Amino acid sequence: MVSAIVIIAAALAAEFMLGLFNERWRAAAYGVTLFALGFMAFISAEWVWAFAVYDAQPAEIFTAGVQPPFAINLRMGFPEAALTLLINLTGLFSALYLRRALLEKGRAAMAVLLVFVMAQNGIVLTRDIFNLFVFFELAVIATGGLMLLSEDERAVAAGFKYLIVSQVISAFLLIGIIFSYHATGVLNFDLMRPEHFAAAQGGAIAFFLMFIAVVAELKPFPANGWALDIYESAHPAFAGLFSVASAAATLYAVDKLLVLGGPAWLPVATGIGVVTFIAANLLALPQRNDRRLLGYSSVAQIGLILAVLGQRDILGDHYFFVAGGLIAAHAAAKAGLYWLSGLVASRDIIGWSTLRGHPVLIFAFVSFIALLTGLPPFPGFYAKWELAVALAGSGRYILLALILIGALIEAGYLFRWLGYALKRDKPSEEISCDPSAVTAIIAALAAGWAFAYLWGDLSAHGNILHAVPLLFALSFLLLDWLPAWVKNTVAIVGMVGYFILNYTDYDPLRLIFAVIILIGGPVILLASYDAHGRRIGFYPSAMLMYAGLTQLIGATDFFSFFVAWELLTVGSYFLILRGKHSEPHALSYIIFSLGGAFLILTGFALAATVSPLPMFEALQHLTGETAGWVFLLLAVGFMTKTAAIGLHIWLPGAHAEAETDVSPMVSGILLKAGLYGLMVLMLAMGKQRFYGIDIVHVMLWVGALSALLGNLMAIFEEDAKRLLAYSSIGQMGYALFGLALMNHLGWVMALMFVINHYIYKSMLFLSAGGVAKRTGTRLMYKMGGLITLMPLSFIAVLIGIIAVSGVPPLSGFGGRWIFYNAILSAEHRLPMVITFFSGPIAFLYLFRLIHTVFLGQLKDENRRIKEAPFWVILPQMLYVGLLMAFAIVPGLALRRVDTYLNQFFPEGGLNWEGITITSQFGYWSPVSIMIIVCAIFGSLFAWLMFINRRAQKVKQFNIVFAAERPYRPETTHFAWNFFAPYRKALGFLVQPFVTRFWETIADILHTAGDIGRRLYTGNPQTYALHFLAFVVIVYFFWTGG
Amino acid sequence: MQFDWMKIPYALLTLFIVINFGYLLNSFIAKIAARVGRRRGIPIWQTYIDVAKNYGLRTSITHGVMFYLGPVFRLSGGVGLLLFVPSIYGSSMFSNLSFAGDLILALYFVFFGTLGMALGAAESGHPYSAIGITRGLSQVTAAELPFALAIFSVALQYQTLSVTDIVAAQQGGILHWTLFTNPLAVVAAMLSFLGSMMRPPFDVVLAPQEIPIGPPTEYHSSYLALMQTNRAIFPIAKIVIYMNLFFGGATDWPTFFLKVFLIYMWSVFVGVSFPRFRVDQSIRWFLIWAVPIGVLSIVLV
Amino acid sequence: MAHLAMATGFILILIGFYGALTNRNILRMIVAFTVADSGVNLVLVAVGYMRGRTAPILDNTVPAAEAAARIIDPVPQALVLTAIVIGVGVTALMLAYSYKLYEKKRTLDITKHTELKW
Amino acid sequence: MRELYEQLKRLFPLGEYTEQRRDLAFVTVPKDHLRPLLIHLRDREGFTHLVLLTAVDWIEEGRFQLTYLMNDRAGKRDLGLRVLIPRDGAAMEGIHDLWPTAATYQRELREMFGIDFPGSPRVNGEFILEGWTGMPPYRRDFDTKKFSEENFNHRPGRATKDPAKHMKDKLYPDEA
Amino acid sequence: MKDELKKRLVKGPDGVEFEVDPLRDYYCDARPQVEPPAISKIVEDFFNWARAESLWILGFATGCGAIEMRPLMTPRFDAYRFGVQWRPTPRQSNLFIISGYLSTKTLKRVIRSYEQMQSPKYVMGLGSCTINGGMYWDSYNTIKRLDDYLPVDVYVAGCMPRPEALLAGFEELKRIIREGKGEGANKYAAEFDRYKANQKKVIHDWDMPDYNW
Repeated sequence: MVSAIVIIAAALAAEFMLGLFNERWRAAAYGVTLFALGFMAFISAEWVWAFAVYDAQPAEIFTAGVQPPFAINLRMGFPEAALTLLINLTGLFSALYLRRALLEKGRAAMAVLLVFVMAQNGIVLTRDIFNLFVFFELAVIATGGLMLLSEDERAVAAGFKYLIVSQVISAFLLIGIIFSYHATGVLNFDLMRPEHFAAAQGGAIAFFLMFIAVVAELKPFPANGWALDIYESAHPAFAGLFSVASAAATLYAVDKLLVLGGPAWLPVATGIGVVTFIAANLLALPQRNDRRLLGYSSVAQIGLILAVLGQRDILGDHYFFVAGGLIAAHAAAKAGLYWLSGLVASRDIIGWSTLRGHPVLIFAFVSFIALLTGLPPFPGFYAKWELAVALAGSGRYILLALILIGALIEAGYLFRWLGYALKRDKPSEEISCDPSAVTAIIAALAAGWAFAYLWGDLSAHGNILHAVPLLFALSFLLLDWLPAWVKNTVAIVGMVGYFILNYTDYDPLRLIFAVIILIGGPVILLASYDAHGRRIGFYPSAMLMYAGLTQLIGATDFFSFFVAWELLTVGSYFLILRGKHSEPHALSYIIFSLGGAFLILTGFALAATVSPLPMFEALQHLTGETAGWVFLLLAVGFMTKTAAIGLHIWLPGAHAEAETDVSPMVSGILLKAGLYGLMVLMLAMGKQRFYGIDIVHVMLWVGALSALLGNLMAIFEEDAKRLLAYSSIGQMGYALFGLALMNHLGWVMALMFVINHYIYKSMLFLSAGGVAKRTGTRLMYKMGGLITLMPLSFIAVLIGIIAVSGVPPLSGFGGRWIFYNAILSAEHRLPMVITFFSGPIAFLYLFRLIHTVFLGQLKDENRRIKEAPFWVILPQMLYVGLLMAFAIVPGLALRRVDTYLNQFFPEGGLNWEGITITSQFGYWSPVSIMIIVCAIFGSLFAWLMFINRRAQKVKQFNIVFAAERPYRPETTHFAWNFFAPYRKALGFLVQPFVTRFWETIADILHTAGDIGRRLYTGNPQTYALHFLAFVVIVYFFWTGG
Repeated sequence: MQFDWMKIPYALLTLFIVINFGYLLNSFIAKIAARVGRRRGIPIWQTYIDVAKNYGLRTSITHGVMFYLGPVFRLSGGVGLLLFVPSIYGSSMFSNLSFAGDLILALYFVFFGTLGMALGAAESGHPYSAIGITRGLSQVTAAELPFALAIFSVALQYQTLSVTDIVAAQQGGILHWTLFTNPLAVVAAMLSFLGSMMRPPFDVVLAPQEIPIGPPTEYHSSYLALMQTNRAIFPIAKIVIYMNLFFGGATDWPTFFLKVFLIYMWSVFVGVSFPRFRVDQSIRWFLIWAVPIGVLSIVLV
Repeated sequence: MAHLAMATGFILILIGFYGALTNRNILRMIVAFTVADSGVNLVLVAVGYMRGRTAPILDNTVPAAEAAARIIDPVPQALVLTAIVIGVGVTALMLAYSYKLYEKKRTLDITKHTELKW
Repeated sequence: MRELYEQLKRLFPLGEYTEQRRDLAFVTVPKDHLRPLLIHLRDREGFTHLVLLTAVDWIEEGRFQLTYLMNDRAGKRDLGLRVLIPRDGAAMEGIHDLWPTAATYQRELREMFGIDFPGSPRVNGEFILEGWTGMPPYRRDFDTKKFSEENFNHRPGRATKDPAKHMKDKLYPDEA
Repeated sequence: MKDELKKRLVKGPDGVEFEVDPLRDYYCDARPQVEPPAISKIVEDFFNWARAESLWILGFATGCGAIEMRPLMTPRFDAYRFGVQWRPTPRQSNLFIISGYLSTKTLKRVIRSYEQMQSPKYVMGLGSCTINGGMYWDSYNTIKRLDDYLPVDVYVAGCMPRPEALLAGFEELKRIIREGKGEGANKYAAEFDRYKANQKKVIHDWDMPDYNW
């Protein structure tokens, strides 16, 4: 094993060697640099290997052969090895990336780069405070030098600013060091003790000065203006290196200091970290320059890790796992993103859409964003989970809330950026594909995924990447070059196959969801055969969503449930994002979803700390106030997904703007995830009170209001798919209402809604999508009279609306019947009034859908359109058949569920004897109804047809029009603002209060960010003052608190 | 389960009785209205003649398949509604096809005809039809609400959804009627009743002067004849529900005829006394006056 | 004596910082920082001495085992030297930067070099 | 009204003045001065309302007389402005920009008299008549009887009587 | 012809241009057929009786006769007792009362409405204007003989006829119908070309299909 000091020695040797080189031997010099960095990385790697595999002991290296305090010593432990490896590898790939710049600037630049890497290594390795200072100063000087590599002219000023601020910082550091020495008598980390500082006069202040100076190197808010300028103007390779290496090293230095300072300093670190995290994310919101945005993000991430360092007291064994996970994610993502920014010509974040031409790079970009936001399977996710569990377990709720709020804001701007990159028009400039740069980026990408795998393996919860559905989904990334129909077949076969293999494992409740996901999903996928070409990106996203859903219903513990939740969220986000104009809607979707996910995370974390049991049992065993909190958090989280009123504003856009075959997926299937969550939650926990309020009662009201307002909004909608989307809000409100009734039939009704809603909403969305595809618009008043041209779509919609509106004999009626029976035994009566009202309103929007699209007057331009494509029609016809079948024999699905529910709600089941279904209050015979209605209908129809057998078929303008005649179909088709009287009477109910509320919040955040960032005036003197102010504020809080 | 095939002829018998009763009732009420205006009014057979005339027309036109289906849906709705509810309490002969479902079935089957009519009328492509439909649908959502509340209230009161059981509970004297045991629900339901009878003040749907009779503008000859038949059956079918729920049902045909007539007259009285509401006014009227009574009834029951 | 030196050091630091943060001229700022540097070094020297300990020579009188408690660590002295060296390095770098800045904008006014902000 | 006329006469070269009633008078106006006069009346004298715009065919003089009838609501008086324009190629400046309603009158005049109002909205479109291609029917040289006989089938047996004589014969047969 | 009725080029959503001819594409252009009576005489007699006893008048008024029709609804005349009632739409009406003079412009609307009524249908000409032009005998835009353009079953003379005369007219019409002579619609279909020629002679801008279904 090579001694760790060789790392530093190698760097020094290479530097001196470079000094000996002729100025013209640049290639050789570059070779030496690369070799040195590679060698340094190799040594670190060797150590990491030794620690990880052979369980080696940490090695102390005594310089000058003397024990401390008489000489400086270095240590190589596992964290040091990992960090130096990270630093050296980043250094190596940065050097690779910097090839052109280094060759241009010559050996001096290479030497400076080596100094920088060496200094960072030194910061990690050294156990001597003064030595730490020296390495810091070396890093400062090297940074100053490397800043000049940039092609950006402003980099000079940025470097100078850094020098000025670092002058002030180093003065603090030096004074702190010397006073610490004065207090403790030694300068060695291992020999100093927290007691020393406490005992000596001024010892605490000495430590404070030292600590604050080192922390300042972490760019805490607000003392970080200089760092942002550096990030913005430096060469991207160096910015990446600076963000990764110096952050990693300095964080470790802080970690070492915190051991010295003792537990009293942990809250200080946490406070600084969390404030920085939130503030930097907030300030990043209005940012449009990509590198500066990344700078803010770096600052935020480092703040988060600093906060984690401050939580080492509760993290225990997970400390390195969490902090390391965050550092690893940050490193791979930030290096990768900075390196990517070097390829993009535009400095505006919209310019990143140029990446779209390169599948690998765009995949890298997506991965990096996922790494940063802590999505599964990346290490940040594991870290987030452990951190949340630890924080919740020790009662640090406010901190957890703050971190999650910050993370949500971060996700906001990162996903906005992602949306721009994926959706905005590509700029004319092509990206520069420098092979060495691309190599570096691919290395970062590989590192990110390697970290993902590694952290999965280290995790106590098992590796996410080992889940079959996820692997199946990810495999589509590799298959993306295949034509769409092949992938579609693979997807269908895979899903159905998975179902066949696993369906026996599900209980009836889960089985219903499993059928909807794994059988219903492929049915919708049939429509995807209509797509031509390769449809890049569709299948990985769709399969990711289905994988998440599949894992969700298979999940038995909190962690895997949450993983599945996040996976389906991400998958559906990308799926929704595919729509033509869906970028803003996808963003609001992901933000609401992540917000909801964070609530769920908090709830799970709270619950998980109580008992290590499987999820269901753990939830069951919760008691007292915690139970109320958990229930509330989880309920709100799940209701975000079902788009309960108040949390619904993401849904209409997201569902309406999605592609034809995506809308049914996200509406018919994805929404069920929220319901499933609610069902599991309510089955496990029953009714919970939260400070005296019955949450389930509140949910009853929320469900009723969602049903009413969703439906009301739907009837005023001109856009067919938006109408259906609003209708989903209403339908989900109904289902929520059923669940919240908390009785047997309420649940049967909710489950019936789950099935029915899947069938008819998928059918209607496909139909509307097919029509929109043919007519080129989704505005219903622009259609009309399509019945003869698109008869099959019409039949689908007709059957759909009969089913939705609950008119016998179709299956919707069963839902209504069960609903009435359910409310008869419910406790609360007032919310029923609202649901009574919302039922007929559903009828209004459905009629509008069928009338304005298929009936009425056919427009000029639509005279020659054809029926929707076969593959879009096929699933619709399947659904028509299903609806009919389900109408005649609802028992097929419901009977088993009914029995299953007996164990939870023993009262009030249904009697399925014979052909009549009997409840406590009434009876219902679907077969008889169907036969009677068909008989009456059929005989009357035959009679009328017979009488009118010779009726003259007329055309659309052959109407009696007050002796005049219509001139244009547009002016004859009564469609726009169809329910004007309703608007007049009840339009006040659908004022967009909720939208305004969320918009105001977004506005406030943005404005706060925009005002806040004006703090950074660009003047180094201000920055230095910021630092001083920072010191004073922290000092004030430290002494005050 | 053994199906009693005799139910079919019995049901057809009920249908026959009710159709004739309906025709005569319509003429009779028109005659009453005429006498109030000091006219002689139409002959009592006029409705029969009109229907016969409409069947006797030699030509007809069609706008498409849904145009046929409109009246068929409409009449099926009327017939179905009639047959899903027992007409005469205690008579297995006139219990019709009520084995198929309970009150809720009847409540939702009302929409069957509405839906079909709306579809058929819309197929004609006539803007007046569409306007009439929006008015009708808008109004019916608000008008049905108090009725739904009343049904809920009554079901809660008797703890059953079976019409037969509800009637059974009201037997044994006039004071057992829901009218007296749960007056608020009855008031709410009777206000709602006004909205569903297409008489003033809630007849803006048809509005002959403004949107030539709204939805059926394009209907004629045998289509219209079917709808006239429905016009005879449907109000009665609807009234039968009211009668069974609130007014003790009927144990024989004379009582049936009398009660149906009296309940019908309620909407006639109101209709001749009040001018027409606009749709938004009637929606608000139902929400402000009828719904609170219904809410009160379900809270108090 | 040590206190006096320390006080002087702190005064120098304050003067230096004051100068660096109030002067707009880059060269003046650099000069101010060297003043502050001197102050820091002075403080280092003043604080680095610990009363009652001997010179850092390991011999029989001071066995290696007790050395840590008995001798004055020589490191602070070395530290000052190193700090001075580093200070010089940084100052040189700053001067080089100021040259570059001047070359670019033909001004040494620090407020004119604030394109990067927000 | 006469005061008004005197007052106006000082400002505009007005022609003949006819006082029909105390509150209704007509003034002849040269074609070119119509517009300023109308604006003056509308904005200064309170004649804010254009009651009608019509025409008379003075075929013997070869002129059309356009009558612009103005109403002063507050003053409860009407003033008619008469403009005489040549019959051949009859055209007049439109006043639809002063009163939008005038456009309708102008369409009517265009259709019935063939007086053109260049620039008036839809002035050349059909107004009341559909598919009329012949001479404008309100012109006095249009022979409506002849047109009727040529176009519409006549039912034989129609007799024309002098109404006065017929009624007299019928009611008072003795006085014959 | 209105611009809206002219042929036009339209671009479909798929970008393909095609021609739309409103008169062909938006209107049914079938000719009316002679509808034979029911095969059985008894049935036909029954229907004729029903038709006679259920006269539904199209609420379309031309000229001053409209005023004379209103009193029929009042208690004094009460036409309802004869099975007469007014319908707002031609589709449901059987009897078209031309209640006064017809300008050529109105004639066009009358023809359209008449053709939209379902057969058998009847026309009653009211007042001398419909008979021979009446006081508008020399007008440039009023037709003089209604039966040139529509098959008239009954004329009621007068200027205007009083409501009693109208009632008498109804009785006369009923008699005609009961006798099976109310075959105006079939006459119109049989002599369609003649009627159309007459109509087109006075309606110069014929911009609709020959038969308005």
